[in-house]
Amino acid sequence: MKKLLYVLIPILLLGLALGLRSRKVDVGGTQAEAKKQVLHLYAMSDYFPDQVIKDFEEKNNCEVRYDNFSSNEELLAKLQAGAVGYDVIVPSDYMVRALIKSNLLLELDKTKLSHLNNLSGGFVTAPFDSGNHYSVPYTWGTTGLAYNSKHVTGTVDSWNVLFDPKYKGHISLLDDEREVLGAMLYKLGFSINTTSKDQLIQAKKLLVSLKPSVRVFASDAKQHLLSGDVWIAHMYSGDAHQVMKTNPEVKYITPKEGAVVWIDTLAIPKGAKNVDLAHAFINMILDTPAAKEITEQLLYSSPNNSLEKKVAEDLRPSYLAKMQAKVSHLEFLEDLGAGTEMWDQLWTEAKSN
Amino acid sequence: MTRNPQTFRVATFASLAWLWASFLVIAPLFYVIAISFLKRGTYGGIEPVLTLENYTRLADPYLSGTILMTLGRSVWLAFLSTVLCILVGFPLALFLVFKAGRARNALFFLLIIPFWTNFLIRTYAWVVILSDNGWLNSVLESFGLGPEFLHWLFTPKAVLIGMFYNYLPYMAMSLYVSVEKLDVHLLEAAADLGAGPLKRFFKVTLPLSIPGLIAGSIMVFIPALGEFVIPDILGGGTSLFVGNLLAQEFLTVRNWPFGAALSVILILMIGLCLYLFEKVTKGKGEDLIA
Amino acid sequence: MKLLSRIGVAAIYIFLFLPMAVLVALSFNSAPRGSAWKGFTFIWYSKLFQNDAIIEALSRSLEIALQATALSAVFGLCLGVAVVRTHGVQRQFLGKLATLPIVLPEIVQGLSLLCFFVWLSLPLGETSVVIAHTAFGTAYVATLVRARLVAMDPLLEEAAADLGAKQSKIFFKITLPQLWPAVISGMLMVFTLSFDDFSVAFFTAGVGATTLPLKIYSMLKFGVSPEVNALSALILCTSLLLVTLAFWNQNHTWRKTVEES
Amino acid sequence: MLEVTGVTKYFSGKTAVSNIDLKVADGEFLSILGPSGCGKTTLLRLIAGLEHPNSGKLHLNGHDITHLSAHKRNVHTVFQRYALFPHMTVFDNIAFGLRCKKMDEIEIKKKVCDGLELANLKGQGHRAISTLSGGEQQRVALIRALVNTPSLLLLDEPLGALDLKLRLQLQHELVAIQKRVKTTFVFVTHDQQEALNMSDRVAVMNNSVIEQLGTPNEIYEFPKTYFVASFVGGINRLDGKLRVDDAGRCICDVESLGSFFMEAGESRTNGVQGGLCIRPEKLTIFSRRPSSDNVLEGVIKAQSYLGTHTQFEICLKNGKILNVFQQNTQKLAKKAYHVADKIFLAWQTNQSHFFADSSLS
Repeated sequence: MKKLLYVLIPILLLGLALGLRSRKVDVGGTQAEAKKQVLHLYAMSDYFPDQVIKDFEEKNNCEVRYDNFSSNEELLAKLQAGAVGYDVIVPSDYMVRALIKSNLLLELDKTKLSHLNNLSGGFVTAPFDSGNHYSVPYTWGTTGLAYNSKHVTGTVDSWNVLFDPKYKGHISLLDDEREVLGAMLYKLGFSINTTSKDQLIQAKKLLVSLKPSVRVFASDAKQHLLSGDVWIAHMYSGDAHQVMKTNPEVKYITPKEGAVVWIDTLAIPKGAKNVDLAHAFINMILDTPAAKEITEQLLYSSPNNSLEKKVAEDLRPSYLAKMQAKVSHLEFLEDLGAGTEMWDQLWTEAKSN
Repeated sequence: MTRNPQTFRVATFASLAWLWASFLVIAPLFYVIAISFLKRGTYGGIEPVLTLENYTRLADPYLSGTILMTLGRSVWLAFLSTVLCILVGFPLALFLVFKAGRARNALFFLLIIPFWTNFLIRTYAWVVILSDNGWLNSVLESFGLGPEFLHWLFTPKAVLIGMFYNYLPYMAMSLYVSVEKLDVHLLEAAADLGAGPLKRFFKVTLPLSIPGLIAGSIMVFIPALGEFVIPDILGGGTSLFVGNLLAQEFLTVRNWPFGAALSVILILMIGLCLYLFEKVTKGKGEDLIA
Repeated sequence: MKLLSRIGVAAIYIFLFLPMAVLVALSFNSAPRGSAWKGFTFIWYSKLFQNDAIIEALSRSLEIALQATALSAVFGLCLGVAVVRTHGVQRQFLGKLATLPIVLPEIVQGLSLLCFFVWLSLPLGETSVVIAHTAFGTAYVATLVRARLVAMDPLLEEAAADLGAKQSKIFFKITLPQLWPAVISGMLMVFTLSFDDFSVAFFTAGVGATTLPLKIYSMLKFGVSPEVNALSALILCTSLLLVTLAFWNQNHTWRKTVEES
Repeated sequence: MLEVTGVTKYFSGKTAVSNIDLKVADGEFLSILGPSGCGKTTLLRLIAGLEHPNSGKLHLNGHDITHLSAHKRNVHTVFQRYALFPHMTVFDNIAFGLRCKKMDEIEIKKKVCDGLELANLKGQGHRAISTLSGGEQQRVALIRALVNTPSLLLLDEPLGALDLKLRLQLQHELVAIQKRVKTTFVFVTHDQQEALNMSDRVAVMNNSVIEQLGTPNEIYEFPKTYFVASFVGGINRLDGKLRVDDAGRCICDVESLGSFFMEAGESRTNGVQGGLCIRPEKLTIFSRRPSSDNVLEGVIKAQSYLGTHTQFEICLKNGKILNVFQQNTQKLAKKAYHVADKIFLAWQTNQSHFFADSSLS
């Protein structure tokens, strides 16, 4: 019996391996016709609706492999570390700048992007990559506060609510140095793109003083907001909208002192194996049907002009201008260049305190 | 070569062994030590400039507070987890060996089963249990323990529970193996000579289980020192441990040289622990190994 | 006293199995989020089989685990033999090195290998994960092979040599069959470790190398879908089945030997 | 004084010790002799308190100790494989029991040193257990138990693991020590030589009961059962039937060999089936038929010359083989008898025993 086991196990494993091999698709797509091409996609988790990916796979007879990162910095780290072979990546605005400076992005071939003109004007001229040489806006949104109105009463319109002792232990902050220190800078009345050491140290101190109230640093606090562990969450607008759909008691605001507005983009990193397919993917997303599906599923605002009349008002590209008129300081994060190191250091200190 | 085929054959094995050792063990570790003396680039990466900055940063009075606190917190957590595992694992091992009778094998197998489910999923299950509206609180509330919320999830308590849960089987198994080897006659002899149950435990069972205790402690303490997933999932990132700090330095902040310096310190701490553990076993083990 | 100790032990086992019970229960809970019971359903199981991302990650994990297992078997066998059969300083060094990957925390291994791969400009991807898993897998196989080889009767090899067998023949006909069980159990161990590994893969994974643990981790971070519960319930059942089978098998043969004697 | 009354112990349905009665006097050296599995070790463990009887009572010096646990009895044991604590030195091992009694450390030192001297191990208290030879370990185990001045010392085959020469030497030492300390010894063994050599009295156990209790001479010369006769020393057995003649003498009729007189045994019923038993050294070989009551005719099948005596195998008419030992009292350069010689065997009536079959099992 035992002997049998020793023989059976290797055979089983071998069989399993062979079975998987037959499933496996060749990466380069050069060998046989039967082997499908593969598009390697690198983005935050759940950032592309299944249907959109399935449609793309069918249309182009290819396979999409979707790997996840949990912050822009992780994306940068992995690309720098030599994760070569991704075809499409989804960095945020300030990271696009950093990636361009680090010479990690491939210039887009606009002749292959026939739907590029769908982009709303404001997004074409965005300062981090004016003229869309390297990146194409995918979604946009703000970073604000989502709160459960069952537990959080009174007017919530400011970062001050985080410092209310009533909500101690029920606050979540994003696990992102730019966003969290940015929020502290807003509260202090400084710019979120400051490189002033003095201002940053004040922001860090404020964060350290807030930490006892903070329950969790999470890139995605949806589940915690829904489970009731968290009442006030520092959150991206799209995530907040998703939560609101499940639990109408949750509300989302952009604090009056100011909030971050961001654009997530599609880009092709250097070393991409399937540049053509990557362009096709980006082009499809720029097309109206896919854009509509994405916007309706993810509830993130779209930069796509063709959706102007087709989706809810706050998801339209034109809503950005309206927001900017309403909230005094709606700022984009900018690449800080050499200032990054100080931010990094203070963030490390604040978190390990 | 034909003169001594034995050495020739061993040389073939040894060369493959060295290939593995040099490329996958020695070189990476030395490389980490090397970059801990270099400077970071603006966008991460490494600049080939020799510096002690990464180590002096640890002694920097302004920063050292937080970094050393993190190190201390990690050691304390690993220590607590180890002690907790011993306190529960030892009686369990004793029960399995001396009291379980026929159920002994079955119970031992049950200890291993948790290892067969994914580690992350096991840890995630605790998120469900420890959440504010989770199972634990509903049980506590049904016992009338306070209507006010007890926080478990994302607190150090949760991290400790997760660590204890995850590492208990290692400790229990290691102690089981050691206790099982214990000659029952020695316990009988001690009883015969007038030693009561407590005295028997402390004078005979405990000293003779020290090898298992040490092995178990190594299996718990060292991984617990470097653990970063459990604090990440159950701790919510509000109190950082060395593991989280390392992950952050390497994958978010991208200050590899500083991260490397931290890991060198971690390795040194582990080396120290192993040395101490070895010393303890040597002292006790001299007359154990004939 | 006896009752008290039994209750204590029962409590420990409940503690150990509670999370698993929770997962299985949740996998049948129709509520998509949270722990409140909203009714019985099988839907997560059918959704699991339609979830390409999870299935893809599962097959990636199996693939990586198999490759790492095969490589570890070869290197581990060599390392185990080398540690026992070499002499002097070499033996001491190899012996220490062979235990290093077992004692070092996974995170240190992960990041040191990451740095090293970057230095070699080895692209991060499936290969890098396989290599990283081979790094620790080899050590585990070697430990078992080493123990087995030390316990082996040296007279066997001498007897074979005495009967005129060549060195290569001795190894393949005498030594290797003796070591085979150790290699197999080592391989099983490496397979399990690799399949379950998160920390090392977290650092060394790259393009197209999202293993199941990595996938589960990002799901944990971005909201767990109950399909993961279904998956873990399935993994649990499979392992329970395997362990029970092994247990029954062992008990059975044990009883047989007792009866025969 | 130890008194065991009606003690019974069974393990999961199997009886290990059945209704044992035993009295051990102060200062006595009592051996419990029996084959493995006869229950002798269980009896010892019951006395030590390592097991507790299912029924029956144990009294030590008049106190009921039946339910007292091991560490509360003033009874100590020398274990089969000594069970010396490997993590302690010789000194610490010996001092263990005294320390359990919380004795003054100075006194402990004195007692341990005395003990070491008694065991010829003077000044070796610092040694580690693993460095001791088998004989030394045995002596340390003995002293470890003795320093506690037990009312009763139990020894569980303490010499079993040693080689023959050492065993003989230690047998003497053990007896010498016992005579000096005057402690009651209960000694368990399966070796009859050991038991006969050392003991004041021997209890022969078989199948969880004591078959006979007596001095070594009594056990050997007057065995009460066939088991005792055959277990202690060699025995020849001829199957036959008991007959009591008119004069009241007991006669055993052995088919095809004849009738033989014997001592009046316990059973005096006519027609009882049984065995006539004679020890090999009690038979005398004659080349011509002697004028004796009990004579057997046979042929030498094999002989081995062993210096002190010669061992013969004699084949009887019915094919039965008897063992015979003849003391080599005369100084002969060559063998007195040869294989295939026809000889006669004779013995004195009181040297034979008759055991009825009913008492065999």
